[in-house]
This record gives sequence, structure tokens and C-alpha cells, in this order.
Amino acid sequence: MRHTCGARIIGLLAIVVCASVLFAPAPARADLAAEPIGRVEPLSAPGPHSVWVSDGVNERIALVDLDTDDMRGMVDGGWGITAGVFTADGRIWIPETHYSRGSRGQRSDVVTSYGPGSLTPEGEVPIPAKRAINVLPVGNAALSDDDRFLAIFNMTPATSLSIVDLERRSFAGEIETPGCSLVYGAGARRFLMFCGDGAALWVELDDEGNAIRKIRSERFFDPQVDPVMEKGVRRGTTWYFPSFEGLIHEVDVSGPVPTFSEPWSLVSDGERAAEWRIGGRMPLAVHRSSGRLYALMHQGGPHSHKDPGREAWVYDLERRERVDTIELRNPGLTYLGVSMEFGQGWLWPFSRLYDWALSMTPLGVASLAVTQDDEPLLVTGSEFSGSLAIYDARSGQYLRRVITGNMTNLGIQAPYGGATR
Amino acid sequence: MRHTCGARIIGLLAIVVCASVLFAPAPARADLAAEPIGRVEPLSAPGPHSVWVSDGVNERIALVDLDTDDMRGMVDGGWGITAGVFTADGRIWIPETHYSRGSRGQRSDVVTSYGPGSLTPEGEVPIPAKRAINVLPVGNAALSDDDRFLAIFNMTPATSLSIVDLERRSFAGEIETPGCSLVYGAGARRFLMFCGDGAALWVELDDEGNAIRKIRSERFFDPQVDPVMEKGVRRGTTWYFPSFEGLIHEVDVSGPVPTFSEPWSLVSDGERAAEWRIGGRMPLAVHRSSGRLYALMHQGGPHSHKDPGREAWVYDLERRERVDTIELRNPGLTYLGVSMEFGQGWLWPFSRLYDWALSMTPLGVASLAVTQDDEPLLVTGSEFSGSLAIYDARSGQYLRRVITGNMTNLGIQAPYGGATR
Amino acid sequence: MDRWVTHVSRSLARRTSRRGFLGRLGAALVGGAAVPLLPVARAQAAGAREPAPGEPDPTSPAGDPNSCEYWRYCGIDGFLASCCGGTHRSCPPGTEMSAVTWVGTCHNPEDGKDYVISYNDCCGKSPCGKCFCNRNEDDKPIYYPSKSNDINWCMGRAGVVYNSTTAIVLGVATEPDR
Amino acid sequence: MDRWVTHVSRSLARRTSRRGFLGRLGAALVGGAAVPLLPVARAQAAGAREPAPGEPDPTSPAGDPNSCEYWRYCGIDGFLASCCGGTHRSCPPGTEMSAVTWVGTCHNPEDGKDYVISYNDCCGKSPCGKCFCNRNEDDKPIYYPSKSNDINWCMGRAGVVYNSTTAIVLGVATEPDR
Repeated sequence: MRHTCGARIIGLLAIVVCASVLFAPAPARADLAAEPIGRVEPLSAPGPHSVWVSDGVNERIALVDLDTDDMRGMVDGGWGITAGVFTADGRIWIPETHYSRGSRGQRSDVVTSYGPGSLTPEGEVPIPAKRAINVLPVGNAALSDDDRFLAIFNMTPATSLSIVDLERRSFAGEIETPGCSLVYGAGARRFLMFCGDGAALWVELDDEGNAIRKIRSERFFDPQVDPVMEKGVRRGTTWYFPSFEGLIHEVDVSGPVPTFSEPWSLVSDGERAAEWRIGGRMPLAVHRSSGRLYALMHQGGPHSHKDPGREAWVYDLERRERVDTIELRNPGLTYLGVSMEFGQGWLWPFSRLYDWALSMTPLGVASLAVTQDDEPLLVTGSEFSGSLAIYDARSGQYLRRVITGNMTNLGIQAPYGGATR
Repeated sequence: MRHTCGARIIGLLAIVVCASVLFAPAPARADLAAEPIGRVEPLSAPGPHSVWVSDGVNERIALVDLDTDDMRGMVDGGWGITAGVFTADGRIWIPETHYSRGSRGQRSDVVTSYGPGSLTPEGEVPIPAKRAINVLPVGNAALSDDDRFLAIFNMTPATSLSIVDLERRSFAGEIETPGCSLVYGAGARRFLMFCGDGAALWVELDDEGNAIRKIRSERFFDPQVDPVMEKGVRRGTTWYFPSFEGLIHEVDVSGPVPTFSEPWSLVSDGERAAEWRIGGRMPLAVHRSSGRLYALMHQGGPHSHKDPGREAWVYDLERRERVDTIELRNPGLTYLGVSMEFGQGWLWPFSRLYDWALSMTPLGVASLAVTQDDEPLLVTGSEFSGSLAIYDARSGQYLRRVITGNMTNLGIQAPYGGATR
Repeated sequence: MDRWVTHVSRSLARRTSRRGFLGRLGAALVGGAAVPLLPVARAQAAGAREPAPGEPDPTSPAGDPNSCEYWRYCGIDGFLASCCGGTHRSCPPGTEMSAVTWVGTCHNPEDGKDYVISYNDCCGKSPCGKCFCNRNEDDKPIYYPSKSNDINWCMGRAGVVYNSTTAIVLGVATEPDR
Repeated sequence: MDRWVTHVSRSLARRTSRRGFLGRLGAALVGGAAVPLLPVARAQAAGAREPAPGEPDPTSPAGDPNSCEYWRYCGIDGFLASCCGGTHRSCPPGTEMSAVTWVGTCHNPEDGKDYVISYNDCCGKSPCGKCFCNRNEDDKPIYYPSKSNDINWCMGRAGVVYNSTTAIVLGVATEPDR
């Protein structure tokens, strides 16, 4: 007696066939055999459309396959927003902060590692219990380009870097960085930081992880006039950082010192007059092989630099001009991880209520990311939903919503299928 | 320039008055003085309409004043559903389970105490790391009636009790209770447990917290036929436990051994035929001074003993008969603690959408509680909302919704304003 | 209009209480007694996973291990391991399957037989958050542990942190106990 | 009809981004940059608390410390301590006020003066979950800490666990820097 039977009825003939199945004597079958207890799936290699999505409420990252809509697994982090650091050997490194009694007691900061093909912790490196906790999903930890050292930004509020030797799996030391914050990879053994006056700090390590050079650049912007957001993306040896007013500051990290070219604008004068701005939590993404830059845009006033976006504007990085505009859909609502498919499956006209309800709410797109393969997906997430909306990154066509199992989707990392920097 | 001005406009005269305020020169005022940094409010004594509400997602309990809709403070627990144990000296004791790395690492079980007038932990008593973790907000820990000993139910899956001496603030020992589970206060130094065959276990302690008597009663129900729910309430020396089929089993704990009277039914034959059942997570509440019992009822099939309720049926415990019926409202929806006042404040007819949307969703009332004062409130909570709906417990009149700041409201404890047992 | 609403509401209530899956409810709902409040609909990943050898057609409710209505889940209470990186009979990567659990008896519509099903929890990572299912057939209170789905069966070596739940065939039920 | 929807939607968006309070977003939104997605409305406990001495009428937005629009909150980002058991200038019971923080400059409509406001976080308990407010006036990126509300200012002795935020008058702004 197959339940599918009814679903397959199309005409009278089908009914007859179906009925004959229903009333035919069941074929003799062997009993289902007893199944083993204790089996755990291995982690097969993530495909190019796999992304790690950060849930700030649940303090974890979930691995989601956007092609099949499957959650492939998850990794718990500690207090704050969990974000992974991905080395070329297939390992994942997670900087974590824990308290012995949940929200109180003894603080422990560690870097936990997960080996390839596994989501069981393989080890941890203790680090000084002072790593910075803030709401950025990027800029708090960075890898040297040779995958040897991990730098973790500390703030007590005195600022410094903790250096972890990933080869020896040990804490290598601390580097004072007074007045300079956050950390970005910038060469085989180099890191870039932002200083409060609009300069960059350039930190170079030796084989032991000690600072052999700390160079403070000239000021390349004025934070009093138009602050540069910390929310940058990297393509090859260039970092792209947007300013509040929509200028892109390019920082070239290929040479012995960082170089800064003249900023260029995401918005035309007319668009600026119409108050189009970049904003959100992860407002910028880059597809490295094609040189396409995706910016999350909204219309809003001077203090709206964290407001969610309504459109993704697509730029050609070589020509520094906009080549496409993608109107964003609401990623959808979830409650405690459940899609609130409000009215879907109801009788018409109630069935339209969900899309209508979504149309009544602000979009809430806080973050975007793009996969790095040759058929890239644009992924958009919200701080107030466990649902993602995905698009064909080349055509801009909306594809579907995918549920991550998260409560919020604050950060989206797409480390597979192409160049990681 | 008072913003309230507009809100107070009623007629032409009001406008004139208002305008004069708007355009009158501001009186000369002294600057606001610099204010002190570091002030923390003390906890003033909770009033009779204060309840502690358990949030399973956030692993905490929040103290909410239902009269003013104020959250007064909160206490973090450990893994699982947090529930407080309240002693007459104004202390709160929280059994907790923590892991050194959040969801992994070293397990520590402790009982944390909070002194009167404070929500800062004053100390903790370590206990064996084997307390039971289940979804019940009751029955996992119980106080001896003299407030001296706290018994905590362990399951590994072998069952036992950990006894904590609250006077000496130390672990007093463990009592094996094979085949018997959960724990309920049942006298100065006595506890009641349920055994798998439908018997009760009676555990009596000496001054050191050792078991001096363990008596297993006759079977007072057959769990194969009509299981008694663990979700009981106590009034004086009587515990009231409902069965799946709606029979109330009274257990008198005043004598040297527990006694059981003939069960009585919450539902008439006609109501039973209409499939009215008791169900939910906390489906029973008692107002001790008036002897009113509140039962959460729904219509459903044989396996619906955990389904949420649609009505609260009110019984007179002396007469063992129903005296009132309260139709329950949806406690409301919240998302991440926010009331989804979907459409409230919108223009008509959109403004009606919220109540309409609520009417389209199952009620979701999983828990009810009643305050113990002489003007009691009936409080109802949902597993999928941070909102409570409250009623006048005597008239049944719906009063309003109150937001707890929780993500879910799984357990509701009302320990103030009247007898605690 | 009122009658419409009532009708839709009732059918919704029926549907959600039977096949509703509800996302992460954290520790609270581990093995818990939750019935979805919200209108939720179709299975999230129906057909996305290859059927295991010997399993029925995944496009039917009897055969889709990502659906609450899958026949083995008659007594389940938790997140489906099959939606979380595991399968209906194996745990997600990095978790550990609990050795102890409760058993239910479910009817397999494919062969018309009743099977004893073991609902082993996957432990050591926080709740998965996808495909919450709650069906309480055979469920009894906590003092009857071998039949209770309100217990967090993550205990002992696997640790108490609950992630998701499997449904494993132990064998044909020798006598129907439903 | 379309125009109606657009109009309502726009005014809603304006309203929520200005005065929306959003409940618990956990660690994630600590001092974070959140703009409510959902249609949320009136302040939860307006008028429930006695006005502090010298404070304006709590029934006005300028004077209600439980409203995101209260004048001191022009640069706030977090849960209002006043909704969580504290007041707009003191922390809830059992928490600890952070010693370090960032400062903003807000205009007091009562006396027409600009004041320097210190947004001290309350620490040591998990996020409060009531009255989330996010107004980013004066806010700068994290590398400019004295003006950044994206930093979790719970650090040092108070521990990193964030509960809620206060808004304390430090003094009259000597020069307008907005």
C-alpha cells in the first residue's frame, strides 16, 4: 500500500492501476534486518556551493549545501559570533571564548581545530583570554598567506595581536599594536591593521611568529570626514574597503609596504543625491576569478551605514563601474529555525499571504556572499531569520530560499570552489 | 518643545495651548549634572504578581512583574531548562550543568545560590555530574518541607537522588532509587518518587541527609493502561497528578506512608466522547487558598497528551467539580524576544491582521500557572513565543499580553504572595 | 468568512501537529513535548538525499526520511538526524550516538509489518535546528524510561548536549503493543 | 492597492528603523548593528516605571527611558537597561557596569543643550532580550573605539558576557561634534 498512489492519480486509467496495486496481495517480503547502533557519518568534501553560516544566537556555524538545501553539519563556537578560518589543508580553526559557568566564572580562550573530513575537534591551542569580542564576522582573526600563522585581534581595551603557530599548534606570542585594531591577511607572513587616525599598520612576522617589522603607513583616509568600514574583501593582493559614503579604498599588499590608490565611488552623483548608500553587516562580496564586486545598497540618511540592503549592485573591478543591479527579495522569516511559510499551502487567497507579509516588512538583508566557482551563487542572509535567499550571481536571477537551521544568519563564508584570496 | 504636545491635541483650544508651549521661550535651566558610573540596582522584594519564567533556548529564568509588565532581572542557568528552587528565607537555588567548552569538554554540575535582594551568585555547591536533563520544568529537584535539604534527580540511566544540605552548603550524599524517578517534596524530611510499575517511592532523611527509610508503596495506577503524568501540583499535604485520560490521582503525604484516594475525572463521559483531554508541558496549576485547580484542555486523540491547550477548565477541589471554563487566547508571537505585533499601528484594515493571524495559528498554550495571592492571575505561556497571556484567575477575564524577554516560556513559577505548598 | 477561517485553522492545526517540523528549540525541547505553534509547511529537503539501500521511494511520506511522517518516526521527538548531516539511522558528522534510548513500535506501510524502533540521540553538538518532529505514539512519562521521549537520552560518555535523533530498526515487533 | 502597500511599507520601515526595539539577539548583536526586520510597535512598558528625579515626563518620547527615541539613546546599540531591571543610568540586579565604553553626543529637547553621553554596558549575565534599540548617530568603525558601538564593551573585570546598556550624562558638550 503505497501512499504515493493517490498522488499519482491523473485520470481514470491511473485510478484503475492504482486500485489494482491497492488490492493486490502484498508480495512476500523479507523482514527489514536489524540495523547497527552507533553509526556516525563522515564529512564528505564540501562542494563549491557549500557555505558556512554564522548564528550569533546559537553561537555556531552551520555548513549548508546550497545545491541540495542540505545542512551538512555544524561546529559550535564559544561566546560571540563564531567564524571559521580555513587553511588549504582542509582544516578549520575556530577562535573561541568560554566561561566555566556559562556566562560567568573562569574565562578560557582557545583556538579549536577540525581536521579534513571530520567535524570532531582534533585539538585546541590555548591563547591569552583577551581576544576582542565584537559584532563583525570578519577582521577579528586572519591567516598569514602561507597558512603558517593565525593572528587574533585582542582588545582589553588595549589592542594587540595573539599569534598562533598552526604548524606547531602553539601560542607563539603577543604583538602590541597600540592605537591599531582588527587584522587582515596581507602576504606570506604579513598582516594589515587599521589605526584610529586613518593609517594602516603593517605587521611582518619571522619564522617564530615574532614581529620583525611594524610599519605605520601615512593616513589614507580621514575617519572624521568619511570613515572606511572594516568590512573589506580581498582579491589576490588587493583589499577593497568601502567608506560610509560609498567610496572604495583599494589597498595593495603585494609590495614591501601597503599602497593606496585613489578611491573610486560606488554611487554616481545622482544616486548619492537619492541617498543610495552601502550598508549592513557584510555589505561587500567579491567573485575573484571574474572580478565582480557585489555591494549591498539601500536608501537612507547619514547614520544608516548599518541599515539592511534592498539591492545588490554589481561592479566590474577592472572597469570600476556598475554592470548590473539585483533587486533583493526578503530571505524569508523563520521562528526558532522554522520557516514561517505563513499561509503557504493554505487555500487561495490566503496562500498569497506569506509573500504579501514579506513585502510589508523591511528586507532585512544584512549580509551577502558569493561562491568562488565558475557558476557562482549570490547568498544573502538576515540577522533576524534562519533563512537565506540565493541568486545566480551572474544573471542575478532569484533561485530560492534555503533554511540553515540557524536562528540568525549573521556571517556567510564561502571558502570552497575557487581562490580563497 | 514637548513631543507629547501633538498627542494631547483634542480641539481647537488645545491646539492654541499647545502652540503657545511650542513657541514660548524655553525657561533658563541648569545643565544636567554629570551622573555616576557603575551603579547597579538592588533587587527589591518581588510582589505577589511576580513570576519566574523559564527560557529553554536562553537557558535562564526571567523575573517578570505582571502588574507593571516589567522584567525585574534574570538568572542564567546551565544546560537544559533552568528552574529555581525557592526557600522561605528568600534565597533562590539553581541546579546547573556546565561544560568547560560550551557543548563539550569537562562537565560540572553545581547548585548555585542567590541571596535575598540580590541576583549575584553568593556561592555554589558541587554535586555529582549526573543530574537528569529532561524537558520537564518540574520534578527534577525538590525541597524538603523544612527547607533543609534539596534533592536532585539523577539518571545515568541508573536512577538516584543527590542530596544537598542547604544549611551546610554541601553535598550530603547520594541515595540509590532503582526503578524510581523524579522527585517531589512530601514532608519535613521526605520525598516522593514515581516507580516504573505505578508505585510510589517514599524516601525519608535523617539530619545528615542520609536515607533512613525507603518505602515502596503498592501500585496506585497501571502505566500500561492510563499513565499518570509527572506534571503534578501540590496543595498542603496533597499532590494532584493528572492521568493521560484525565483522572486526578490525589496523593496524601501527611501520614507515615503516602495514601491514595480513588481518582476522580476532569472530564464527563460526554466530554470524553468529544475527545477533550488534558495536555501540555505544565497542564495543571492550583490556587492553594481557594482550592481552585486549573487544567489545560484541548480536543485530540490518544497520543495528544502533550498537545497545547485551548481552554483552561477550573475545578473546585473540595467538590471535585468544574466551576468555570476560560477560553484561552494566543499568548502572541515574538521573534527573538520581540513581539510580532503584526499590523498593529498600521492603517485600517491592515491593523486587524495581527489578531487575525493569531486566530489562524494553533494556540500553542503549553503551560499555565496561577499566582498565590488573594487577587490571583492566571498566566499562560507558549513554547514558541516570549509572550505570556494573563487573565484574572477568579473571573477568567483576559487582561493582556506580557513580554518576558525570553525566546520561549516553557516553565512558569509563581512562588510569591501566598503559601508555597 | 468565519467558517472559512475556522476550517482553515482546523486543518492547519491538524497538519502542523502531525507533520510540523520545528526548528531549533534549544536545550528546552530536547526529546521534548513540542507541538508547533506556527503555520509551517512542506518538508525542507524532500528528495534531496539519495534513498538508503532497501528504503522505499523518498518522494512518498512513507519513504521520505526528511519528513516527520516517515513511518519510523511514529514516536520521535526531536530534530531529524537526516536533516542535520546524518541519515535516519546514522548521526551527523562530529556527533556521537547515545548508547541508551527508548523504543517505539511503528507500522511499515511497505510490508505491512510492525517494527521495534530505537530512537537513538546524536550528542556532543548543540541542537541542529532543522526538521523538528514530535509524534508521541507509545510515549509514556519519564518514570517509564524505556518508553519516554521526554528524556534527553544524551547521557554518559556522549555527554548531555543534544543535537538530533535517529530511528533505527531493531527488528519485527513480536506482538503488537500499540 | 499596490500604492497602499508601498506607502505602509515605507512608513513601517522608517518607524522600525528609528524606534524599533528588537528582543534578544544573543551574543551576536551585542553592541551590534541591527535594524529590525519585523514590524514591531509600541514601547513595551511605557510609563510603567517612575521617572527618575529631574527627568522629563515619561509619557513623551523625549522623556520615556524605555523608548528607543528617548533623547539620550541617539547612539545606542543594545538592550535598554531600563527594560531589564535597571534604569537608563544604572544596571539590572546582579550585573556589573563596564568601566570602559564609547561616548556619543545627544541633544536634550528639554533644555535645548547637547550632552556627552556614555553608553556603559551591563555585563556578567546573558543578553536581556527586551527593548533592543539601534541608533547609530556618531558611530564609527571599531578602529575608532571611543566612537564605536560595534564593540562589546563588556571586557576586563566585568567579563565579556553582555546583558544591556545604559546612557549616562557626562556633561554638556563643549562643542557640537555632530
